[in-house]
Amino acid sequence: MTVDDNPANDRRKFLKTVMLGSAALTGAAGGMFQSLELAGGKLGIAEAWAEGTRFKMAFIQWQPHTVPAAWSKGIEEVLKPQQAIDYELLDGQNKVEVQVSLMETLVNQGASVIFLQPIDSVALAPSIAKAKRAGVPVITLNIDATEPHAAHVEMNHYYGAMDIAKAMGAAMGGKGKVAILNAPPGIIIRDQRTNGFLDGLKQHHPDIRVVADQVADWDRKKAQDVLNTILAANPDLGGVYGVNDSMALGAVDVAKEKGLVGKVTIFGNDGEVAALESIEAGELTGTQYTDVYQQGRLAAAAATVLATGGVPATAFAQQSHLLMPYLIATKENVGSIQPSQRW
Amino acid sequence: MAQNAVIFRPATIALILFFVATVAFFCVSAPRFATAANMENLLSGYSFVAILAMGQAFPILVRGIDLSIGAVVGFVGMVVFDLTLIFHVPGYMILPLALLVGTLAGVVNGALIVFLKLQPFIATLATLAAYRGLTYSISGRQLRPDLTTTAITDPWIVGIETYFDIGSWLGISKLLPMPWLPLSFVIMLALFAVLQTLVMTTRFGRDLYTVGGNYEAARLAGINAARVIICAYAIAGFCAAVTALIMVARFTTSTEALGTGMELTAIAAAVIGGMSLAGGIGSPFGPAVGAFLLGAVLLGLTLLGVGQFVQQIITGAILLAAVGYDRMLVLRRQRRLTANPADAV
Amino acid sequence: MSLGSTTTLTDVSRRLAPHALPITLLAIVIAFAVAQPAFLTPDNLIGIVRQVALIGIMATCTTFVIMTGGVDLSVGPVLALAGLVSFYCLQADLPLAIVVLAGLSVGLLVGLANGAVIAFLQLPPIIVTLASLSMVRGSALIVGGPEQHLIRDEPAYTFIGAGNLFGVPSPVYLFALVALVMIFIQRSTPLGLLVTAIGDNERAADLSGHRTRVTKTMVYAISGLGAALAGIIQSSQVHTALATYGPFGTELDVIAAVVLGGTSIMGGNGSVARTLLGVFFLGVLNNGMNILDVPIDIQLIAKGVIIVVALAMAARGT
Amino acid sequence: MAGMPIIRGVGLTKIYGNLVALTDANFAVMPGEVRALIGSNGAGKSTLVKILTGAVAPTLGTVEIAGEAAPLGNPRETIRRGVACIYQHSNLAPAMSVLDNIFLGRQPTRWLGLIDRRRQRREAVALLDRHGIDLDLDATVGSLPAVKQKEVEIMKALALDARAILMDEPTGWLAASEVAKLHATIRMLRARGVGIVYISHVLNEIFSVCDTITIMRDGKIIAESAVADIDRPRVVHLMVGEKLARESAQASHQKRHPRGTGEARLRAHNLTKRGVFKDVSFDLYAGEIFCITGLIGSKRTELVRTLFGSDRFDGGTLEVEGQPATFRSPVGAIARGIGFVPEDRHREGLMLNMSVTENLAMAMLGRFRRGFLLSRGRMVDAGRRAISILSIQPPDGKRPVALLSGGNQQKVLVGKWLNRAPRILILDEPTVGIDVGAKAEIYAILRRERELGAAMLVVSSDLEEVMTLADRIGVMVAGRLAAIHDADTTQMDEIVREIGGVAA
Repeated sequence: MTVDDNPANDRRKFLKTVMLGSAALTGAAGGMFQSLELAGGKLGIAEAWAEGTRFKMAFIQWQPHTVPAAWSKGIEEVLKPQQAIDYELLDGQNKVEVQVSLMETLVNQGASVIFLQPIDSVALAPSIAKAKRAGVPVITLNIDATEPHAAHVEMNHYYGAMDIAKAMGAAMGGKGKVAILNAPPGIIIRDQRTNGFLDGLKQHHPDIRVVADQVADWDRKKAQDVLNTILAANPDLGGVYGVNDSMALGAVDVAKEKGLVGKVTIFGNDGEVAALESIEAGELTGTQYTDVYQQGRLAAAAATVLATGGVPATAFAQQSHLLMPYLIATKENVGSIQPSQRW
Repeated sequence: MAQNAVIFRPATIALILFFVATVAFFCVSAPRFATAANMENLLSGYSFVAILAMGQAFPILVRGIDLSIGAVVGFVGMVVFDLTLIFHVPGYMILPLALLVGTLAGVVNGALIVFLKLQPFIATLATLAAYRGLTYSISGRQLRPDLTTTAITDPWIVGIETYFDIGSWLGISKLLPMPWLPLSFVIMLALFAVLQTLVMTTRFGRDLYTVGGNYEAARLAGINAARVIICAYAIAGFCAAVTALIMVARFTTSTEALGTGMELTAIAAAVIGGMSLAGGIGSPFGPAVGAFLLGAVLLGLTLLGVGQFVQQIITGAILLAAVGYDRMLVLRRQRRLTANPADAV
Repeated sequence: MSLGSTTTLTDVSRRLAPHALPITLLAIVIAFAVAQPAFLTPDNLIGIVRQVALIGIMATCTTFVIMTGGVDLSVGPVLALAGLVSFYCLQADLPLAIVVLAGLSVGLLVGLANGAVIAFLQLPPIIVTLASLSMVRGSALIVGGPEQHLIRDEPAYTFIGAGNLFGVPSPVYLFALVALVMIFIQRSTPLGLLVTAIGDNERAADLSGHRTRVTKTMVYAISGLGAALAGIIQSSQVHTALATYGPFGTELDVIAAVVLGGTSIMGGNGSVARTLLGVFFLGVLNNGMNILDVPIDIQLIAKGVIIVVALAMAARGT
Repeated sequence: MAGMPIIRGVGLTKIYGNLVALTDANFAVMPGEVRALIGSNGAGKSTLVKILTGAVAPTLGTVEIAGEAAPLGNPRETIRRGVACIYQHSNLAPAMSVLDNIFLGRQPTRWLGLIDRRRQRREAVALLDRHGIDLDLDATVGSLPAVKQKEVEIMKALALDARAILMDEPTGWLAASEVAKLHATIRMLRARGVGIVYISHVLNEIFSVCDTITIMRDGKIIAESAVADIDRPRVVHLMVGEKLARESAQASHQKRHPRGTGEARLRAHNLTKRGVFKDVSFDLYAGEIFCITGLIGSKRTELVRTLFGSDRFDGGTLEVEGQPATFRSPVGAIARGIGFVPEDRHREGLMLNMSVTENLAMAMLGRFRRGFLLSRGRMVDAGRRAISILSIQPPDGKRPVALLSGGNQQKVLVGKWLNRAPRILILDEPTVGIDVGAKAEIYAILRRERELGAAMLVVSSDLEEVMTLADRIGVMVAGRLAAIHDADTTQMDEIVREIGGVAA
């Protein structure tokens, strides 16, 4: 666990996370009857189910991708057994306007809770505010919104990338050339991870030079091509940072082809199952892993609490941060990740 | 009047009927479709699409196409972003500037097509890349990461995203809840009025149809076809700029990816609205309706709980139906025509 | 005499025009080679071919479509769907041949559908293929869902895209093969001649007693096949099948390559061989700018400008 | 008629590629003069007109309007200076109303460029009344029949109240009564001092309405005269030139074979296409050349298209070699041994950017098929043979057809079918826009085919051609086959009268 590296306030956040998270979990795990007392005027889910009232919850993802898919699975795990809840996954098509429109639709449908993976922190803020006015709590995933809302469940990108930089530098012996396989601008994750990585290098390994920062469109194939080219110019490349695992795995493909496995340090981001396997196989050096299922479960648990009306959405002036513990997974510690935690 | 010849073509009437039918269908079948909130959602969520589509109508009218308008939206959006957050330029100055930038982008497209004799498809395909690149290069988000979490607050910009409670003004809302009218919709209506007038009742409008319908005739009638074409693309650019402003106001920020892929939506709306890619047929009216039709369908299907992947399939089907119907009308007319194929239209 | 001088001038530009692209390409290559010697290393040159293989296959296969005055926007999703279908066939432990055929058949079917609607109902190609763009993408997402499907230990299938023979990656061979086949079809089959004829003057081809509609349908089928093949190669190259592969913009890259090659988007004369030139033009451009670590924004702007310049030069000839 | 010419071309020369369309033409029209401009197809009339209206710029030479030099190749300026033109081909915007088309590009406007609809309508109505033409101003032009469209064209020109109006076969689409109306209009304009150039094939019209006449041949102006002191035979003679005159003379006492071998290859009985042509009946025999003539727009083209299956007919019966036939597409017709040479060789005939060899092979690719492959070798051989037989110049199979002269292009177009040795060959205006020499060659080719026993159906509006070529002559008037004559027992002026619809 690299949480200790985070500034103090983050540690506090983290503790808070664990508490609220587990509380929610116990709540979710059938202990719903307590929430009835809290419920005040509103219905508890169990009672609602008895009366045949149904709660609607939906998750607006960024675009079809492994991470949101895993979240959705985690969310469903918690929501499905509570038979009074209808849950659906909606696709933001990587377009802000689509996400906003979906938000409004959900509010209009009187959803009890909206899970949201915002493409941009600011762009979605107005519609989150709208939702709040309509009394619909919003739980954001991974990307926070500038408008305070019910809860934010995140695997921090900025500090994660910093830690990756630190680990990568260590693996490279503090010096050498690094290439970044980047995503095209336009989504905030990209900026957070890039900046985190660069700041991390500055802070921990000032001697390491970034010789190439090229766009590979989140895409494994593009990553292969781009890295091929970069290697032609920098045959002595020491490390590669793929802003997501797909691109990192693309780098791995190239390294295997050119027999550079072990010679080049390759880090990814996200920690999807393919990446973990690659790490175990000793190809990918490491990635920022978090249990995305768990992240989904946490969000869902919090959601169920909110849905029962224990806390009115409008009351969330001071929003809660559920900070996911993350792990810079490398060959050493990757074994500690249970199969059930792999997504 | 003469414009009837153009605006009330059977295709247009069919479009209106189809639109009404669709809305009616969802009002009945889709829960919460016929609510004030949903209508508000439709109006505010698709007015800017409609504006973009109306702009696209002009290049199509002169037998062209503009693939770059999505990128123009992104570029203008980023210009606004920089001017407000970095240079703190007052909004009342930004608005005209933004419109100017968009229009110029359009002019460049037109110039490439007219003077370098490039196919519109390719010319705008190239500028699509170039404008997106420009957007990246001027992106304040890359220069000043802190700004990515700073909302635009300039009243002149954000003010575009306001709503009018028409209902209570008219006192109707006591009887039934009325949707609040988004300013963007009002802008759309105003722009529609202007463009439709331009097309129907000005010399320039007539010239558009002449150039699109019979380029040689236009030339021989002494029409400056080059200027007409450039103007057409300029209008497309202008509309893209308006779209950008509305979106920025709606999101209180802009991203480098703003407007990506919207050109295809606009083209789809235009074609559904009865614009013929052969040029010289249709008017801004069609694309506007087409846009809201698309919007109504998407919202309706979402409310029906139809998966979004299925929605993509349905959208495609509607597109096919639209062109198919237009084709049918053409054939029918050709059969009616007693002229020889040489000048059948 | 003024007459004489002007004609000679136009003659010069005319004579140069057809070579505008090769000349620009050469200039770019030299520029990159000077700026970064590593550019010319055989390793990188093979790299370039490998990089353009997918776009190249799609471009050569869609050249006929554009020569007949059409366009195919649906290649991206077809690429994705073909990959997925092959993946599921692998899951079902079907023999490799079947797997590949199944993948290709996806492209064939979509292509035939596009072609039939365009040729027989005479609907505008842009819109028809735009429609199928969104329909096929929708289907792909329904079939494959959002998750990526890992293709594990399928050595034979993996070889298609990730294999390597005598130091040359297998996609390069496939690309070369497809290119040769297409050039052959164009040069020495009736179909090739017919495609040119239709593009040049469809009405005349009709009046000469050719089943132009059937031909056009076939042409779109070929384009679909190309996209499907690309999809199979990609899925094998990246060991995953994903419904969102071949994202928005793929089709535009493909078209850009063909048109850069000198095929008019209005149809008529064009050639697969020249399409290859266009493919490599874009490939070299991307590769060179990557190798020089040019930031993405400049890359896009340069791309746009250079395309315009090259085409403008070529346009002066016609 | 004294004073300076209203419009005047000096030393005009126009070269397209390597085809000289017009050589050193000097041409002038006085105010109040109606000048006929005649010459067989391809003599350069249209080119001259296009230069005068600024539609194209001459390669050499100058144009003066009312004494002052006019900008070349600039239609806007030319119109502004009061020169209007009625072109042969439609120059209307199909999706727009008649009203807008009449004022195409110059609608009267108020502030902000808003069109002054009231004024526009007023003027249009006045115009229509003045010329007694009845048009629905709000109809969409695209939905009008061609005749009406032509009227719109005329109104469009008249609306300019120009000082000079050039009319390129203005009566092409019009029925006799409408022709008379137009002539009245012309006389009225002349009285107002407007200078008019009148292009027509129909000598009647020329002698009835024109004051002076300019005769062109092979891109040159070869004679000018007052209509009063010239007679028809002379005109015809000048028009067609010595060579062809001699030929037609020979032709006139050459042996003709009406109904050829007597074997009917094609029988049309009451063919009808609603609104196009009606009750057309004729037989076509092996070894004869049957010419169908008539005004442009008398639906000859539409008729032969249906015979070839590229259009459908919806009434009557068609028999090919005794078997009933209803062709859905040219494919079927060709399979039954029919060949078709369309009128517009550029839009419908040739693949201009493809080589001569390829074009010659187009109609019978099947013959060069080897399994899936195309045997270029055999194609080239066949091409070489055809090129020498047809004496195509230059004899270069690789040359793009676009670079050939009109005559040689036409030879390619015809040759494409001859290679198949078709049982029935339909030719629509086989010599339109080609020079006299080439015409003679084409005639020779057709005659040879006739001797070989092909049945030929030739559509032509060039009477000289008809008289030269035909064994039998059919006259079409407004979609009906008005009369069929044996060529050797018919006189030209008889045909002329029937064409004009004057015949009873």
